[in-house]
Amino acid sequence: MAQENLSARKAVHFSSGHSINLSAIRKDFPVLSQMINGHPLVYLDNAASTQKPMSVIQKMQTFYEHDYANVHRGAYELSSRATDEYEEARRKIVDFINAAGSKNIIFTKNGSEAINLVAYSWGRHFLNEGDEIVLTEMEHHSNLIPWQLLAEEKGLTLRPVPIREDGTLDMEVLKKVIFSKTKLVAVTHVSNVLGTINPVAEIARLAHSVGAKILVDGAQSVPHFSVDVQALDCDFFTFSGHKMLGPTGIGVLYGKEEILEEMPPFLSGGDMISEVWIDHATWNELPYKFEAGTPPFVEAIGLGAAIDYLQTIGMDWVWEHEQELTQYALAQIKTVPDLEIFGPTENRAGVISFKIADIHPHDVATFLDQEGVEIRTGHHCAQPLMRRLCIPGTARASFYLYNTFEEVDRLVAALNKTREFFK
Amino acid sequence: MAQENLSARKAVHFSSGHSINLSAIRKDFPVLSQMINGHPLVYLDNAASTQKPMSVIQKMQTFYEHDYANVHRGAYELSSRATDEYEEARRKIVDFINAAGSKNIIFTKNGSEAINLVAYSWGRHFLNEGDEIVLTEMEHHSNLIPWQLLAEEKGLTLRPVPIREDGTLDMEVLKKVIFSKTKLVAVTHVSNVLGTINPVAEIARLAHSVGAKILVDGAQSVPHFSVDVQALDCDFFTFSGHKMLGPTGIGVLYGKEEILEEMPPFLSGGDMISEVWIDHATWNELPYKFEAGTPPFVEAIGLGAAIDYLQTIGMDWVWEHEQELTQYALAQIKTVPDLEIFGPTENRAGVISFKIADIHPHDVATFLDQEGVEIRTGHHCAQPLMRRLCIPGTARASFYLYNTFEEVDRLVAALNKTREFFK
Amino acid sequence: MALEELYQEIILDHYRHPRNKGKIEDPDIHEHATNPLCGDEIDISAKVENGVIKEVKFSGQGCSISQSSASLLTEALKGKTLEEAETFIAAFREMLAGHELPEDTGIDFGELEALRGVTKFPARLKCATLAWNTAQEAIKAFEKTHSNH
Amino acid sequence: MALEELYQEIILDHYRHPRNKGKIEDPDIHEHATNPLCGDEIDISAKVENGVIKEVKFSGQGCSISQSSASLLTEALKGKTLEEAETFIAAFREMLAGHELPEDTGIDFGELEALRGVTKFPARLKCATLAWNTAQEAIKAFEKTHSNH
Ligand SMILES: Cc1ncc(COP(=O)(O)O)c(C=O)c1O
Ligand SMILES: Cc1ncc(COP(=O)(O)O)c(C=O)c1O
Repeated sequence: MAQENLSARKAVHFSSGHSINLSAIRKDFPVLSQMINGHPLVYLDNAASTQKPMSVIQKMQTFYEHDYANVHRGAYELSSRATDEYEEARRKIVDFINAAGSKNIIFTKNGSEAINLVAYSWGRHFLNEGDEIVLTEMEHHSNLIPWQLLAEEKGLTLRPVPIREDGTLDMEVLKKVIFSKTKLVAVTHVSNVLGTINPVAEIARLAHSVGAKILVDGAQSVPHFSVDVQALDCDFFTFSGHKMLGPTGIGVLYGKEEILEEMPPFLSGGDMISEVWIDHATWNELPYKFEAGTPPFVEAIGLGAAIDYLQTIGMDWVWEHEQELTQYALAQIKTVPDLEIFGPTENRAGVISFKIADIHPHDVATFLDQEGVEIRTGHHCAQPLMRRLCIPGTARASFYLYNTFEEVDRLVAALNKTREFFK
Repeated sequence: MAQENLSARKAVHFSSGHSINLSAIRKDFPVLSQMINGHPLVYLDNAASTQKPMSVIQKMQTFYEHDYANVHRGAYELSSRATDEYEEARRKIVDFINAAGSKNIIFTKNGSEAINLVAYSWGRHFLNEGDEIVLTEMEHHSNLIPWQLLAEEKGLTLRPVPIREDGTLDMEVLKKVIFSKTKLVAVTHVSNVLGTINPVAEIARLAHSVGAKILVDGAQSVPHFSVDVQALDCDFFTFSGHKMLGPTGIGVLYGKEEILEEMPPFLSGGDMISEVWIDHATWNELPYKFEAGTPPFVEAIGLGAAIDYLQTIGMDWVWEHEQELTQYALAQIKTVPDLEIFGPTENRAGVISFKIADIHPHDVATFLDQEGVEIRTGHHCAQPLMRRLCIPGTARASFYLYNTFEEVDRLVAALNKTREFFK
Repeated sequence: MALEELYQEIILDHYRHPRNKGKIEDPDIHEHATNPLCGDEIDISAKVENGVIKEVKFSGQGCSISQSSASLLTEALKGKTLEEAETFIAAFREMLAGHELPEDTGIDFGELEALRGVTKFPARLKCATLAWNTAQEAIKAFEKTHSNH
Repeated sequence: MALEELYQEIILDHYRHPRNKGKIEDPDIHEHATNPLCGDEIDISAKVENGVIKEVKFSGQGCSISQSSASLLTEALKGKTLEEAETFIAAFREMLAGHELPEDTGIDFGELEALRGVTKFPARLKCATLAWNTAQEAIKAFEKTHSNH
């Protein structure tokens, strides 16, 4: 299918700078070379979680085999090694998102905890009855429920901004609902359902113009294109390690230093203290104030290796490659009879949600699975968005740097087969 | 040194049931076979974190290489495998501590988060001004600061129970301070400084007799001897994976079902919901209600492999071996001039805190490190206990199943050398 | 191909033409449930007379497996006593769990045999059992209120 | 043996016989700091006249490295202008970080050279720098208040 077309694309590809070889990349990911139900695996659930390159798996293994000890509290060799590697990982994050320094980077267990930390610590401390939080109809539950709970506790008002027909955010409404009572704008950088890329730099300006803070949920952006948190001028920025080639068990909260300084602790216990008496305590400096107990430091080190990998490939290449795949996929998928794609056609990330006729997404997934094509179905933790679209869920294919044009073809062929069966 | 003595012990050892071979065990732990500063590593910081056997490291590696996908939300092959393995790991925990079922087991990122979960969810919901929390002078900061913060927020009173001269809990005082206003008793099962084993079953009875709940911090017990949470009748029980051969990034909260049922969510977001509208939501069933976002599921699977390993060795053997090491170590360490040991001499775990003359613990650690002997120094996240003992910190050696009598000898020799240098 | 085992004609037929779809007005038994992970919804309502299920309906939305399973359920439970219904539900769940039933139960699954294919698709088990779990909850709740009287 | 490089005679001497130990009453400069991870504590106080450090004392508790480093600090800073002191502290921290100083700084570390051994013991770096960080904070705070006048 479209073979010339394909080679043309690949030429463009290789002319775009370095000579990156997709099949070499795929060899770095052991999981990809397996058969599922008799077919080579086509992994298209990258928005839920990505696969891990050998270098990440091996980094953690080597660390456990040679350098393992608890961090921060030891005056001996192994513990120094562990502490150094943990802090080195933090510096890699600093560079990757262009934070000002290590004080801005707090390690959490996942993207959700990072948002909860802000809701509990900053939200409970600085928000009061009548204050308003602006968010969007396309938020992942992780950037919605923490604010619902906070709103209930504090008597705040949530202002959801609707999406337009084309799946983009309604900026006219957004401009209207942000006003003097707005204290926070919580918005996803990229929708995990529609692929929509929100103009967060502009939204940050709008938020700051009324003195509000902005939290950007970067779970679906940081893995795919280069992000500069200072250029975006966001106050908080959160993401997950497991969606960017890193291990599970690790997430990141970036925050501006002056804001983090003023926030009370969230989780408390070992390591986040300075001095402790039986009835009170004082806090450690940033970022440790927010890291209670033994942190997921091997996971942080694994995430550091993931960032090394991404930087070797180059985030520009990653983004370009995904863009080409996405444009190709959008064009090809559309040829399946009775298939409807949700979300914008341009200026969008490699997350494609769709439905075919009245075949339930769950049935689609089972069919595709039989062909070795692994996609996600359901509400994608975005039930309010499903209500808005008047559907119970979607089928969703999402790409990452190791996906190929041939895999898109396999997806399309499987979709056609599904359509045939249920006709 | 004491060579006959040693072989005598080993005979006892091997006659005690199965023929477990310590050097075979040591081969399972790659990290142990390295040189530190020119000497074979003697790892004696097990109370801070333990090393990992090959089977745990490899389980996670294999999973990443063959079966990785996000859990719970997928209708395809890889995701089913991941979900099955994650839930299988939960069942291993159920068996290991004899919980009633999977609903009682909530995965967190470490032991500290497990305690914080109870403080935030149960504590903020069920405690009111004037209520009292009984805890002890020997608590780890992780079982102290969360209650301090809660007390401050809610106007509660904390009642610290002192220790006696011999390092055991003053049960007379404990009995007096538990009364009708007591709503929670938060107590460590085993002290991470003194090795003291607290009579938690008895404390649970005392707590329940006035209608209070009991939270047992099992970070230092579950790794070392077999624990039955139902026999202890504790309402909450917490521990860390990394202190029991498991990876970092995983901890466990056990709770009684009827209590967990009534508790509101703590962290919120994806996966912990049932139905979500833009302004409110309903919650998923136990245990998922408390697991927001992508859980550290590979870490949970790794912890499952750690439990398999421990069960193959047998917790009775682990405990017996550590007891023998500890008795031997207590006797030998005492021979070092001007050395003082803190904590009880009997009925105690393999955590030995000490000081030598007026040599600062930090200097002791540096000396030992030069000899390849890795111990921990400082306040061990127990500053109130340090104040009680009128010391800035201690040097602490702590054992696990792979430690040997020869290693104790190496420790003692290094201590003698240190003493000489600073004389 | 294994897919045909899952999507047997009976299942597709019940999916396309659900039996007993709707809600009973003023029901004796009623329960609503969702599968939070895939968004399936099921509502079961029934009329009970002298301990016998006289009428049973379902409504909801979801995949072919969850909806056909609910449709088949309504046909299977109608006319059974509450006790028979509970035994039947338990047996059906055993079948889906891949367990052999003891010979002497004498239970005939009839068209429901078509759902046996689900055992090969563990990811779809929850779809097939949602209606049955819901019905069981509903019956339990009914019995609880009635034993309290 | 590397240990002798760390625990040089000068260091052990300052540990056993600390110089300028105590607190200055009514100090111009004062700062208290702890290393939360090992429990070391340092209190630095000083008298300043016309921009010159006339007297400086320390108190606290901790290991031989942190206490001797503080003792050596008091001797090094006494008599320096605030500006000289800050340059000196920065240079000292550079030395401990293992960096070569440019030739032309003309800084003579004197007895403080004994602390150079710490560069081989990264785990002890924080012990050696605690007093110096504290002194720097103290001077900064002093300058801030005085530039505001
Ligand atoms: C008694 C005790 N409680 C709690 C903790 C905290 O566990 P974690 O570091 O896994 O949060 C520890 C370990 O540091 C401990 O020893
Ligand atoms: C947009 C968005 N936000 C937040 C999350 C939550 O991240 P995690 O599952 O790591 O908590 C996800 C992923 O599920 C996501 O796609």
